[in-house]
Amino acid sequence: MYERMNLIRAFEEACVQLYMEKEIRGSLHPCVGQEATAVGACFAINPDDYMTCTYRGHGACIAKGIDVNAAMAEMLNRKTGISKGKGGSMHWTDPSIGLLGENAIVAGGVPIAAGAAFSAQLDGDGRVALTFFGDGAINQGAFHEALNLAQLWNLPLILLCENNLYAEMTPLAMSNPLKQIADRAKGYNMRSMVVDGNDVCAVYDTVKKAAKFARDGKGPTFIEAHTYRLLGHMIGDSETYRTKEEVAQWRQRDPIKRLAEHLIANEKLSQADLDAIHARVEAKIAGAVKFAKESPYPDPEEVHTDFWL
Amino acid sequence: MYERMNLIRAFEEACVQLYMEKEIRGSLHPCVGQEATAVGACFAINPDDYMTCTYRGHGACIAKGIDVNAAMAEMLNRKTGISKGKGGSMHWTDPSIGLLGENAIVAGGVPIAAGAAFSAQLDGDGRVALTFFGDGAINQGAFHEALNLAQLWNLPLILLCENNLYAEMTPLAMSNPLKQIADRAKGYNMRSMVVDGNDVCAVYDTVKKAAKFARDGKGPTFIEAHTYRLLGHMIGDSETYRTKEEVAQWRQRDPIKRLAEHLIANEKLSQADLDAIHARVEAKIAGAVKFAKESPYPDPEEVHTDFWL
Amino acid sequence: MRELTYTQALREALTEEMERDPNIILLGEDIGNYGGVFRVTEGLIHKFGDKRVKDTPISEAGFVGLSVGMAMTGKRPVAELMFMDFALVCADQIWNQAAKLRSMSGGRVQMPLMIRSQQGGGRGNGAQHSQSFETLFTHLPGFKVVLPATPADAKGLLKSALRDPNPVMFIEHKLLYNTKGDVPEGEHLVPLGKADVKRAGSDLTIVSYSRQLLFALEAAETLQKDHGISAEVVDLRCTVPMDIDTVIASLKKTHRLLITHESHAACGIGAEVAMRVMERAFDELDAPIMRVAGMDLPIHSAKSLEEQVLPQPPAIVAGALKLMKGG
Amino acid sequence: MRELTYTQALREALTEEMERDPNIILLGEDIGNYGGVFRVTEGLIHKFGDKRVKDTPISEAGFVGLSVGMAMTGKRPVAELMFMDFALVCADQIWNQAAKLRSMSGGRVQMPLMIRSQQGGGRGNGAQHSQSFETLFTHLPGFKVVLPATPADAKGLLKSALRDPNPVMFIEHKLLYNTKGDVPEGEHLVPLGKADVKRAGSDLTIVSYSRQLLFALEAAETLQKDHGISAEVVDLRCTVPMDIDTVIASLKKTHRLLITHESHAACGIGAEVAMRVMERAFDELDAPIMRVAGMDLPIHSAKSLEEQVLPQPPAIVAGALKLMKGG
Ligand SMILES: Cc1ncc(C[n+]2csc(CCOP(=O)(O)OP(=O)(O)O)c2C)c(N)n1
Ligand SMILES: Cc1ncc(C[n+]2csc(CCOP(=O)(O)OP(=O)(O)O)c2C)c(N)n1
Ligand SMILES: [Mg+2]
Ligand SMILES: [Mg+2]
Repeated sequence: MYERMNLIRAFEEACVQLYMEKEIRGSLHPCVGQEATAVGACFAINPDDYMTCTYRGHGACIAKGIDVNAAMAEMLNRKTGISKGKGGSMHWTDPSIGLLGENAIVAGGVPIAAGAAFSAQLDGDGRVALTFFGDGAINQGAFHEALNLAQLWNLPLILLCENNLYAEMTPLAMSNPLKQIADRAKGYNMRSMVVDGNDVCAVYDTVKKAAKFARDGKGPTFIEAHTYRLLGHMIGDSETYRTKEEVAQWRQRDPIKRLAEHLIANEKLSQADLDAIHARVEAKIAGAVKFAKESPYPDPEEVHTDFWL
Repeated sequence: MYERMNLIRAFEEACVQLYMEKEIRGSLHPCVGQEATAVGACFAINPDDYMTCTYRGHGACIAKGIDVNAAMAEMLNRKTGISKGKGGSMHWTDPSIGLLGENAIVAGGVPIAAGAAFSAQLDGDGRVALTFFGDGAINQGAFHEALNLAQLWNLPLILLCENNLYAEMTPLAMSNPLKQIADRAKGYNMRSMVVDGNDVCAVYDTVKKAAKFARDGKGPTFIEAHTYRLLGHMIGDSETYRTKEEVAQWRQRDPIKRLAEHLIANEKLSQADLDAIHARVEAKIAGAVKFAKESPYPDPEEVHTDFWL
Repeated sequence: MRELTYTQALREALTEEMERDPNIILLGEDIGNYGGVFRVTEGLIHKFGDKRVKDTPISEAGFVGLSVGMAMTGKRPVAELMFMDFALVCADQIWNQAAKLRSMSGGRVQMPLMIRSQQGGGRGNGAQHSQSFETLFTHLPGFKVVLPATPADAKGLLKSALRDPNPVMFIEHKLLYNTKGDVPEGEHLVPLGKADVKRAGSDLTIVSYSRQLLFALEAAETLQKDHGISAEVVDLRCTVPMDIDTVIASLKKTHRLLITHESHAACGIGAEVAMRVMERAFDELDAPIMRVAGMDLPIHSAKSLEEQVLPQPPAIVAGALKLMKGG
Repeated sequence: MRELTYTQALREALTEEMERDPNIILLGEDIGNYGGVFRVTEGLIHKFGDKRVKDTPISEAGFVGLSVGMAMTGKRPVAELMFMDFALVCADQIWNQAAKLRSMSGGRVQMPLMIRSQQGGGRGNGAQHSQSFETLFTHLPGFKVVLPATPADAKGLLKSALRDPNPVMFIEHKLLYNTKGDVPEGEHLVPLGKADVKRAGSDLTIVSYSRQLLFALEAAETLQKDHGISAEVVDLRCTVPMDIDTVIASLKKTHRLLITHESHAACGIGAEVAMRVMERAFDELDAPIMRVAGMDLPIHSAKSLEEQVLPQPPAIVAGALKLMKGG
């Protein structure tokens, strides 16, 4: 898990770099600081379980096992990209790892994941569906309709809300009237749990429970994971809505830092072991960037493909 | 209140008759059996308070004080109709009594009422907005977004759910997973109340409380009123989804019958007094039908009016 | 061949295809136990069970969204919108999700999803229950758009659509359900994207589809009887893919073209057909292409007004006469 | 006159009109404290307070629905959709409610409501953040549709739109915000529904609007420089009301017409302009009307693909040359 979290961090930092170099078009929404939620959750379900996430879903996709070369190539809109350069940063999709897509519409992926959960229920194959969304997504109509249906039909669905305290630049208190987001589940008579989203083991255990609950035919679980994005909403965000102090405090709770300390303190790993991991990760990302940059852009004919069958 | 409830009943029964005679086009969704909710609620607020309701809102509109001649003329699509014959049964609208429209889209009127409540809050004129919707409407996205905003912005809004046990032909248990609909308010940290919707006095008291709460600047209230539509969802409904026994039981709880008994038992009214009321009501409806039938259809030129200003 | 109603023809197509393909799952409001307010799905829940015929809450964005997820995971969902007007409460799942996910994923996911609905006016239901949205589905790419006018086409097109690997918007008309016509038994497949000459003629070509096609045929009879004008009537049947070849083939005989549809005129199917014909067969036109379409106004409830907003057969006749004079 | 950016011009119009009309209330995501992700509303919350500049949750159907209720109760709400693509999550409140309530009520309610948004591609945002919806607003009646291409028009049209008693869809373009131009101070009003000849010419007429208008002007320069072809460029500015008179007046000089827009071709503005011109000025056409519009495909992220889907200046030049040869 530690390696995967570092892989995500390194991937996102490389993207920020490439964005500055104007190698990446469109908008970039880094998930730096939220790696524990992504990795803890995805490691707690099976490779063939379904998943949807958001434009901030690079972490979740990498945690679920996406090929980082193809992912990086997609960031650079190359022919070798996971979506052949057609989707870009916000639409990574790879059914071979159960990934039914990031989504650029807030809450857009929630009913879609519920549909995958419904397929799993119909097929009786014991799969579950996991959907990531933010604290701002709970105020969208599609979210509401999906939660009502998921509970009503007892779907094997895990609803993971990454509460990072802001929806773009809007603080929590200005987007909903709840004491805690998990309370929203009460309106659907749905089971909910709250977890420290920067503690990868806690996230893992919580999602494991929810997955078992779902596989046992007991239905959906709503999970609120407290986390924080250490960078702006997107590159270019002036971050006038939060203080440097607040960001600094959360840096203290950096999930990677915390896991590193834990591993050294309790798992008998040495700094050398960690450095070896860091080296592997750096090499992997360097390789991904190289692969992406050396890949060609899509051929002009590609404009018409992958649309009508 | 007794007279107004009878007026609604007589109006709807006249409409059923006219529908059979093919005098009414489109669909007809009678509110027979739900008169207590409409009258109890509308009598508990002021004439200048705002209101929205649904295609089943004839009762609410009549309770709020709509001119029954103009309403009946609208049913017959006459030029003298409340909407000049352009809207028909599902779109009665009359701002002069605060009526911002019935609505043919389930839950469509809920955010609209919230907007009127927001205007009232901005104007600081002490008005409240009342919105009627059904048990099926609570599963629509627009309902969700409106409730979140109403609680978040502390709007002077009364959300009145007429729980008549069915959404068209779909029983409650197949449309939401709640033990009681009022629980949905928990997902917004919103105050809720449950009331016997066939007891006009109980409805009146409950809505009065909610209105005071709103006027005192304490925000919205969600009210679940238990009632029942004694006729089908619309004319033509085969009612295969419910038993004759169930309907018969609810006939026993007919709100008009109950109020009549109450008035005779506790308010010293005689059957003669009630008959006098019935006679007035019959005359009024007969007059409305006559007025409507004698009114002309809209002139052809009217097709272009009331659109662009 | 036996006569069936449009409704029966649709039900037969659904039944046959559901027997053929176990992945077909129907979702919608009151489609199961009640059999659908327009009776199309009557009895299907008893034949196929409540796992394949799902009654849903009033959550169009929810169950259309579920359908998108189902389509990506091996199912062939058929989501019913009771009225086409309700597409507007689930428009994001329709056009931002279902219509785009396959392309945005570079072809990694499949989207064999169908939305079925009925549309149109003529019943005085008012502006929120009388609209026609084929133009929206034609302008925003991603769905094939099918609008059968006859019971035979209803069956044949629905069966084909239920085997099509693309998202399909299958559009019925509320005033066609009770129409009757001969319908072939069993394997009757009408290909998507092929227009059909429903009436042969030589003086002008009238292009239409869905219920308006019946008005076009009625107008053609009047033109023949009262004016000795021979109109060829082409049923477009699908607006995506749009079969312009058949329209141009007809135009080459008649050199005059009238397009009529119930939906609003502005940026409508008529304008698109005209544009494509102009691009490819400008010199075949002896007169400007004539459009007889719905007014750009909400659809009023009163009959006297609704019948002005939605063009009736006499309006088509008048347009045709003008067209014959013109040029 | 001083030079302003398109963004500054919009902000100036909002500021002046909010000072003039206390009923104007802005609602939208991050428009208040943050000043809007595109900076248009920057500083307005400090000038007018948080009662008139409301930051909303991510609930477009909610706050557009609230706007409908506000408009019926004496306010003039201006709801901002951060991206036009999000109109699809509030489509019911836009087209079933705001667009129809006045008509359905027989004129009993007023609907002085504005929706502001920005649209268009060119930034590689992908298919869910690059769409253009003026066609939807033109086909479904109820909104005036305004699409300024220059800073001066942005100010003048926005000021007029904020005084219009009808629902107005005010459409900005994400790639116009940083463009600069002279903008009159104070009371500068541009009427809605009047097209504007942005460049005089004699050989052909090019009709466009919004950012595509700049491409049309660029193409016109190339046509002049490299091919000695003199193109007149007409800025439609509004698609509702649509000023066909100005288009026909130009056509009468040039007898050749090309329409170009970024939005999808099928059932688009180009087809509608062509249809109306054909109805009224068929004989003025020396060649078939040419359309250079967005492909009927989702808008890909990769530049090499996006620039094919969305027509660039060279495509307009090529179309114009073909048009000059043809006919
Ligand atoms: C329906 C819709 N409305 C608005 C947006 C613009 N938008 C993109 S991200 C975002 C904030 C989402 O916040 P949250 O759900 O908390 O997720 P986070 O970005 O914090 O991970 C907004 C408003 C959108 N993409 N979709
Ligand atoms: C968005 C939308 N979906 C579906 C419908 C069709 N429809 C009309 S009434 C109705 C049932 C509503 O049930 P409920 O909210 O309980 O109100 P009731 O009719 O029982 O008063 C449905 C599904 C609609 N009008 N709008
Ligand atoms: Mg957030
Ligand atoms: Mg009900």
